[in-house]
Amino acid sequence: MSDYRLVGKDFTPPDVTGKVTGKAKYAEDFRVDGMVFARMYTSPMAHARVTNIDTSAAEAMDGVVGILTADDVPEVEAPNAAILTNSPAYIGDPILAVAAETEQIAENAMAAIKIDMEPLPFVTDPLDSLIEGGANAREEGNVYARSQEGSGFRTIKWSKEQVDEFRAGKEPTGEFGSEWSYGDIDKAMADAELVFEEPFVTTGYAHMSMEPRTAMAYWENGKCYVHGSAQSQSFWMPGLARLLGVEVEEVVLISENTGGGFGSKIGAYPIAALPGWFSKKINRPVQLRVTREQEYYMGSARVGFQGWIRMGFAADGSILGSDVFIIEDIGANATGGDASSAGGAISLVYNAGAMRFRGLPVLTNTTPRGAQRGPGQNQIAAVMAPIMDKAAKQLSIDPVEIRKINATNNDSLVYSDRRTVTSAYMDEALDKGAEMFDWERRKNQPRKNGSKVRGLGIGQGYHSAGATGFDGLIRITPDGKLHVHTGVGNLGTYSYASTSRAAAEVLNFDWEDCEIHRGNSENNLPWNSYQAGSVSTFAHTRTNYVAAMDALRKMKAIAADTMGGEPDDYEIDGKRIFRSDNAAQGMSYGAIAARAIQLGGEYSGQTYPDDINAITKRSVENLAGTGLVGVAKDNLPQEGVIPGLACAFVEIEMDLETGKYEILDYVGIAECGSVLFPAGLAQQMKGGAVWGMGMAALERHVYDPQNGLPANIGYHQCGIPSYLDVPSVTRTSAVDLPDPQNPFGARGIGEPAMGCSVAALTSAISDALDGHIFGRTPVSPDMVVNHVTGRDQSFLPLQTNNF
Amino acid sequence: MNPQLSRRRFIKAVIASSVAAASSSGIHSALAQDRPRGAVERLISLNINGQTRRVDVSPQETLAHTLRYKLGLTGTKIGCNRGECGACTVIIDGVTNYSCSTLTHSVRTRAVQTVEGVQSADGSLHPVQQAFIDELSPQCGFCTPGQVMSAVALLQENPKPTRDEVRHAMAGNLCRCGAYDHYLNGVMRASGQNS
Amino acid sequence: MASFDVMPDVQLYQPVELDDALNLADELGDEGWLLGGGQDTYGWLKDRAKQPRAMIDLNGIEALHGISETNDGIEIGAATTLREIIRDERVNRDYSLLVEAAGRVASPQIRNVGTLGGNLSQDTRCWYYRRGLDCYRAGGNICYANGPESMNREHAVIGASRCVAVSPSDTATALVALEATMVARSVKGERTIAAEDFFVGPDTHITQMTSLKAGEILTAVRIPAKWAGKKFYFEKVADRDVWDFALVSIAVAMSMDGDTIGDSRFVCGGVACTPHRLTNVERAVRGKSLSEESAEAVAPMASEGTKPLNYNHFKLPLMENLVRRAMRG
Amino acid sequence: MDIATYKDDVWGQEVLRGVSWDLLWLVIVAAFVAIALHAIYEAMQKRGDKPSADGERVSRHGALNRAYHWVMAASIFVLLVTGIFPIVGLEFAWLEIHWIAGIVLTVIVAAHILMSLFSGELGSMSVGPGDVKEALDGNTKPGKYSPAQKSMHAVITVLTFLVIGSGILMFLQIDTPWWDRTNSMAEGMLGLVFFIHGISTLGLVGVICLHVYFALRPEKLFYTRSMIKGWISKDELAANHDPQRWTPDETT
Repeated sequence: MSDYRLVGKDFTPPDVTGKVTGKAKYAEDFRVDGMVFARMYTSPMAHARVTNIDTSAAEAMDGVVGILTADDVPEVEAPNAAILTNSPAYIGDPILAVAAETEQIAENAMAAIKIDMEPLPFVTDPLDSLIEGGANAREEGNVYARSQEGSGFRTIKWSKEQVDEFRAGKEPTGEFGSEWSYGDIDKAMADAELVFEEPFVTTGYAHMSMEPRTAMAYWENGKCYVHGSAQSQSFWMPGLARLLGVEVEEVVLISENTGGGFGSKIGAYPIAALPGWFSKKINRPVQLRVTREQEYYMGSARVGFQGWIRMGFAADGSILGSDVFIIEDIGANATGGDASSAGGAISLVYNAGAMRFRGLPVLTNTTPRGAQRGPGQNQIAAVMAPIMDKAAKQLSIDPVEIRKINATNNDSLVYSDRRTVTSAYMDEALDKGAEMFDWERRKNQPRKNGSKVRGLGIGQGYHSAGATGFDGLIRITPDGKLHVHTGVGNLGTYSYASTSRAAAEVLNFDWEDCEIHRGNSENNLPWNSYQAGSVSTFAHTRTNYVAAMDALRKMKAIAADTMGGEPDDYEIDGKRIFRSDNAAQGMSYGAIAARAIQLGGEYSGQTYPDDINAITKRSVENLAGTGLVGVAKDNLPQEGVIPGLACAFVEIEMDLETGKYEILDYVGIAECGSVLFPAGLAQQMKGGAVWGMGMAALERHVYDPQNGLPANIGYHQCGIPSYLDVPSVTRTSAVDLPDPQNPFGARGIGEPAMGCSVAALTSAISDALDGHIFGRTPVSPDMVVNHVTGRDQSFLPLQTNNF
Repeated sequence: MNPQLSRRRFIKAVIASSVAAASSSGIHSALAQDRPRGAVERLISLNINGQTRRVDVSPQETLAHTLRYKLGLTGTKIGCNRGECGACTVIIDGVTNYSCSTLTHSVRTRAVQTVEGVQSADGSLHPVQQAFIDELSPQCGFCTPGQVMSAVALLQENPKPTRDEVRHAMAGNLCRCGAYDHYLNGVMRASGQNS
Repeated sequence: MASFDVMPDVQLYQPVELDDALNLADELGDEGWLLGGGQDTYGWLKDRAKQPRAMIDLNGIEALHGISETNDGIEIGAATTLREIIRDERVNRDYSLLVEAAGRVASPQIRNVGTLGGNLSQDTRCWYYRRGLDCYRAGGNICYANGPESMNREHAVIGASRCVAVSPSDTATALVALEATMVARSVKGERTIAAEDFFVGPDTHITQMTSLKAGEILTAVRIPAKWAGKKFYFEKVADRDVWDFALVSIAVAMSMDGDTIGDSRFVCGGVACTPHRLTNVERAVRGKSLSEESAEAVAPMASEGTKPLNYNHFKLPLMENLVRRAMRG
Repeated sequence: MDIATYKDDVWGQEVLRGVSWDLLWLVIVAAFVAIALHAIYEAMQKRGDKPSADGERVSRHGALNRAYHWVMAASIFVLLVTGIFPIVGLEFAWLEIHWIAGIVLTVIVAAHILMSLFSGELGSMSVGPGDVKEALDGNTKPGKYSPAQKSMHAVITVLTFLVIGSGILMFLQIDTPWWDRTNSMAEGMLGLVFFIHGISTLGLVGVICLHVYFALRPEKLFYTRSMIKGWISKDELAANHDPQRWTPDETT
C-alpha cells in the first residue's frame, strides 16, 4: 500500500454530481439557434450499388432544408467506412441524410425518397465466403489483411473438403492470411504428455453504448464546432479534422460526457463528421440524432472468431505448445487484429512455451467491427478457460494450480518477439481470488440438487495496459489553484480525474484546490491518449507526473531565483515552497505563480519543449502568461509489455431442464499494479464482470444468411444483461503490487476486468456439464437443453452470426 | 369521420388532434386538412416537477420529446426510444414510466417528476442522488437519470426495501457499463441501510 | 431504407365514455388503433410499419378499469394495468397464476402502464415481421421466418400455417388455463369469447392475433370461480429475466382431490401462434398424483404433434421439462 | 381501381404482390350485368315451343365425361370458396382444403386431357374459324357443341391452365407433407405468380357465373340435364343441332 495523500484514495470525481442531477450534458443535449435535425437513410441491402437517388418529392416538402449524399462528402477507399456511400456493404450502411426543421419532417421526407439499387452478392458467415464458389463481401475480395508489408484485399478460397474438415474440428489446411510463431511448435507437441484440439466460435456482437453516436455541428469564424459522443478528447482531433477536410486547429470538439464507448468511439468515426459537412452545405447548425437501430448498424461490434487450437501440456501441467488458427469475422469494413491479439494473449496469460499463430480476416456483409473491450484477448479468454480445465482434469491437477503453473510473472517473456513484461503477478491474483472465493471448500461441495447442478469456473483476463509518449499540461495560477488540463476524454471510467490527481500528488496540492479542464478542445488541452485499451491510467499518471515534475522544477528555479540559493535547496508542503533548512523562507503557490508570470519564458509557457505535440503547443501558447505552466512529453523510460491482468472465480447453478443458470457468487481480482482509485477500480471490475456475463450467455449478432438481414438490431434483441441477469453482489479486490515503470505503480484494468469474467463463466458452464466444452459464445439456454437431452445443436459446427 | 358527430358526442372527451405542425417553424402537415372539427387542444398545461408549464403539444408526441425538445429538460435521456432501456424513466403520479413510450397528452392531469425535479427546493440533493455519488454509482452516466427516478419511486413506496426488492424494482433500467452493483449499493445507502 | 424513430402524424382521441370509444372504433374501423398502455403501439408507429389514422386512448374510460367480483369469480377491466393486477389482494389469493404471469411481463415500467387488454391483444414478436417486412402477417405473400436458412429460434413448433410466429403474451397462457372469458363490445353490442377462442392462429387469421373484429373493443376479462384457489404452476424460460419474451412458458391450473388431480389445464406459451393447450397431458394426468413418477409418465406427451423449424427444436424438450416441473408439485 | 397490388420486398424494393381483389366485385357486377342484359334480350325474343324432352333419347355425355365435369366443377367450387371467402372476410382454415382440391383438379384435368386426346372429343370442342362464321350466321345449326359452348370451354381451359400452373408454383412455396418451403423464388416472380393465380381466378369467377347462368336458362336446361343424366331427346337434338354434323349414339 502506498502512503500517498491522494493516489490510492477514494474521491468524488467532479462530473458525478451532474450525472445524478441530469445536468451533465451529452452531445444531444445541446441546442443552438437555427439548428436543424438530420436523419439518415441507410442501406436496405447487404451489398449493393446505388444506381439512382430521387429526392425531388422530399425536397419539395415544407420544412425540408437539405439533402446530403455521398457526392457531398469525401470518398473513402474501401473497405474503410465512409461518411456516406453509394456502395453499401451491409444493411444499415448510410447512404444519405436529410435535414429538416423537425425530426418528424426529416422522417416524412425520408419516406418520400426513392433510391434504386442494384443488389450484389453478399455473405454473412466467413466460412460461406471462404468456401469455393462463395460470395465475396466486397467486389475487391473477401479478405482484408493488414500487415507490416502492406495492407490490402485478397481473395482466398478453400475447397469444400477443407471447410468441412475445419467444421469437423480438424486442423485447417486452407490458405491463411498471416502467421507468427516462436519456439519449435512441432517439438513442443511431440514432447507433450497431453495434446488435444478444440474448435471454437465466438460470435461478434454490438457495442450498444447507452448513448447513440449523436453529433451536432456548426461553423463559426471558419471553425467547425462539433458536439460529439467521443471516447477520447484530444486523440479524436486529428481524425476528426481529416474527416472534415480541415486542419486540426479549425475544429472544436465538445464532448464533456459520453454515454459509453467500450471501444466504439476511440477515434473520430465517420458519422461524427456528417453534421459538419451538412452544416457547411446548408449553412445551418445540424444535429444528427442517431437512432438505436442505426447505432446497432454503425456503432461497431466485436470481431467474431471461428478457430481451432491445439494445446500440448507437460505432465506437470505446463503448456509446452499452443498452435492456434483463427478466422476473424471483420464485418464489412477494414478492422481486425483481434486474432493476433488473441494469439498474444495466449502467449502472455498462459506463458506458452512454443507458439504458432495463423490468422485469416474475412470480410462479411455485417456491421463494421472495431475494438470492443479486450478485442481478441477476451474472445480467447473465453475459449481458453475450459481448455485449461480439461487439461487439469486429464492431468489430475487442481484447476487453480494448473493456471498458477502457467501464470505470467516478472520473468516471463511474451509474444513472438519474446519481450519482457513491466511486472506481472497472476500467481498472486489467483491466490487472492482462491482465498476470497474459498476455492478449496467449494470445489469439494456437493454439486447436484434436483435438476440443478453447480459449476465452478476460473477465468483470466489480459490486455496490454499502458502507452507512452503523450503530453502532460498543468498550470498553477496566482490564486493558488492547480489546473490540470486533460484531453483524455470522459466515458465514465473517471480516469481523466484519477490520473489528474497524480499532478496534485506530486505538487502536494489539496484536491479542493485543483481544477480539471477538459471536455472541450478550446479548453487548452494537451495531446493525450485515447481513453481505451486500458491505457489511460498508466499513460496519464505518467504525463501528469512529468508535467508536475516540470512545474516543480520551475517552482524551485523561480524560488532560487527569487529567494536565493539553489533550486535543490527548496521543497514543497502546505501550498508553499520553502528552503529545506529554513521553512520560514518561502513563497506561497499563488505567489510563485505570479512570479512565473512576471518572469515569463518557460515558466509561464511562453516557451515550451520542442518534443511536445502540436496540439499541446497550441494549448500552451493560449495559456502562456496565465500562471506557472508545467508541460512535458512523457519520455520516462519504458520497456516491455505493460500487462493489465485479472482473474475471476465464479460459481453458477445451472438448471439442466431449462438451460438457464444463476450466478451464485463472483469474485474478481485485479492485477493492475498499485490501485490508483479504489472505487473506480471496483466499478471497472464489476462493470467488466457484467460485460463478461453478457458475452458468455446473451449477446450475439444474428443474420439471416438468405437475405442478409440482422435480427438483433434493438436493445431488447441484443440481449444486454439486465439487473436480473447478473448477481446482486459481485465481489472484487486487487493484488495492489506496484509496477516499477509507473511513477505511482499503476497499470490499467478496464479490459481484463471483462475477460476474466467471460472466461470464468465458460469454465463454470463446462464444469456444470461434466467437462463438456461448447467451444462457443454465447451459450444460450437452448444449447444447454439440446446438449443435456442429447439433441444436435440447431446450427452447423463453427457456424456464426446465428441463433 | 363525421365532424358533426364527433363534436356532439365528445362533450366530455378531450380530443387532441393532428393540427400538425412543427412547433418551431409553423409547418403544417398533410393531416391538417382532414382533422375532425372536434375540440382541438394543442396548447396544454402540464404539471412538471410541481410547476405548471404551458406547452404546444402535437397529439402523437411522446413525453420524452416534449420534455427534451420543448421544455429543455434534457436530463431525461433517450437511449432507445422503444421502452427497452429505461434512460427516459420519469415518475408520473408516483409511478415510473418510460417517457419515450408515453403520450404527452395522456399526462395532462397528472404530476410528472423528472430528474430535474428530484432535488429539494433548496437545491440539496435527494438522498438517492447523494448516495449514488457516495457509492460512485454512475459510470458513463447516460442511464443515471433513469436509475435515479426508479430508485426515488421505489423509496417513496417502500422506504426500507431489501436488496432483492431494489434489484427487481430497478430491473427496467439498463446500464451498459454494468454498474448495477454500485446502483444497488446506492439505493441501499439512500434507504439508510447497509448494502 | 429509412430508419424511422419519431411518432408520425396520428390523430388521438381520448374518450371518457365507453360508448364514445365504441362509436369511434366503429367509424375508424381498420384505420383506428386502440391504445392501452401503448407499449406495443409506439414502436410500430415510430417505425411506420403500421400506419393507423388515429389512436383511441382507452385509459380515460373508467368502466374499463378495476377488478370486481361477479357471481362466478372476478371481472378485470381491460384497461387495468398489470401493476394493479399484481398488487390486487383478491387476485393474489385466488388466481395467483395470473399474478405470476403478469409479474414476468417485460419490465417494471412496462407493467406499470401495460394493461391486461393490451397484453392479451399484443402482436407477435417475430423479428422479420417487426422489421416491417411485407410478410403474410403484414398482408404479403411470403414468410421470411420459415425458409431453409431462416433464423427462427423463437418461432412456432406447432399450429403454424404459412406464418410461424408465436403468441408473446404471458397473461394469455394464464388466462387460457383459468378458462377466462373475454368480453368484447362494439356498437352492435356485447359478445363473450372463451379465452381459447379469443386467440387465433394463422390458419384462419393470418394477419390477426385475436378474434376481435375491427370496431370491437376488449372491455373485460372474466375469470370463473371454478379455478379460484386451485393448484397452479407458472414458469417462463426466456434469455433475459427482464424484457424478454418466453422461449417457452407454461401455465397450469389443477383441481386437486386430495392427492389426485381432477380437472386440469396445461397451457404452453411461446410455441404456437396461440396459447397452446396440452389436452393430451390434461387427459393423462387425471387421477394421477403430483410426483416424479407421474411427471416422467406425462412429460413426453407435451411435445406430441410438434413440427420444429431449423432453430427451435430445443422447444420440444423444454415443453416436456416444464410439464415435468409442474407435475412434481 | 388498381389491377395489381404492390409491396416492398425484403430489401424494401417495390415488387408485384398480386391481383387487386377489389376487382372481384367488378367481375361479379360485370357478370351479373351481362347476365341481366342477356336475360332481358332473351325475354324480348319470340321463341317457338320448347322441344319436348319425351320420346327417344340420344346420348350426349358419357358417364366418364360427366364424372370429369362434375369432379372438376366440385373442385373448382371448393377452390373458389376456400380461396375467395377468406379474402372477403369469412375466415376459416382454408389452405389445406384448397391445395387438396387443387391436386384433385390438376389430376382430373390431366386425365380429361389424356382422355380427350384418345376419344376424339378434342375435335368436337376445338374452336376454329368456322365457328366464327357459324356464330354470325343465324341459320346454321351446330354440331355437338355450339360456338358459344366451345368458346366457354376454351376460355375455361385457358384460365384453368393458368390457375393450375400458378397454383402449382405457389404450392411449391409452402410447407406440405412432402416438402418444406424454400423461399427460393424471387419475390417479384412470386408476386407475378400470385397475380396470375388471382387474375385467372377472377376470370374463372366471371366465366363460371355465365356458365351457371346459361346452364340454368330454360332453353338450355336440357344440356344441364344431359350433363347429369347423359341424354337429350331426339326432339331437343333436332331443334338445336345439325344431325349432319353430330350423330350421337342412340340410347334407350
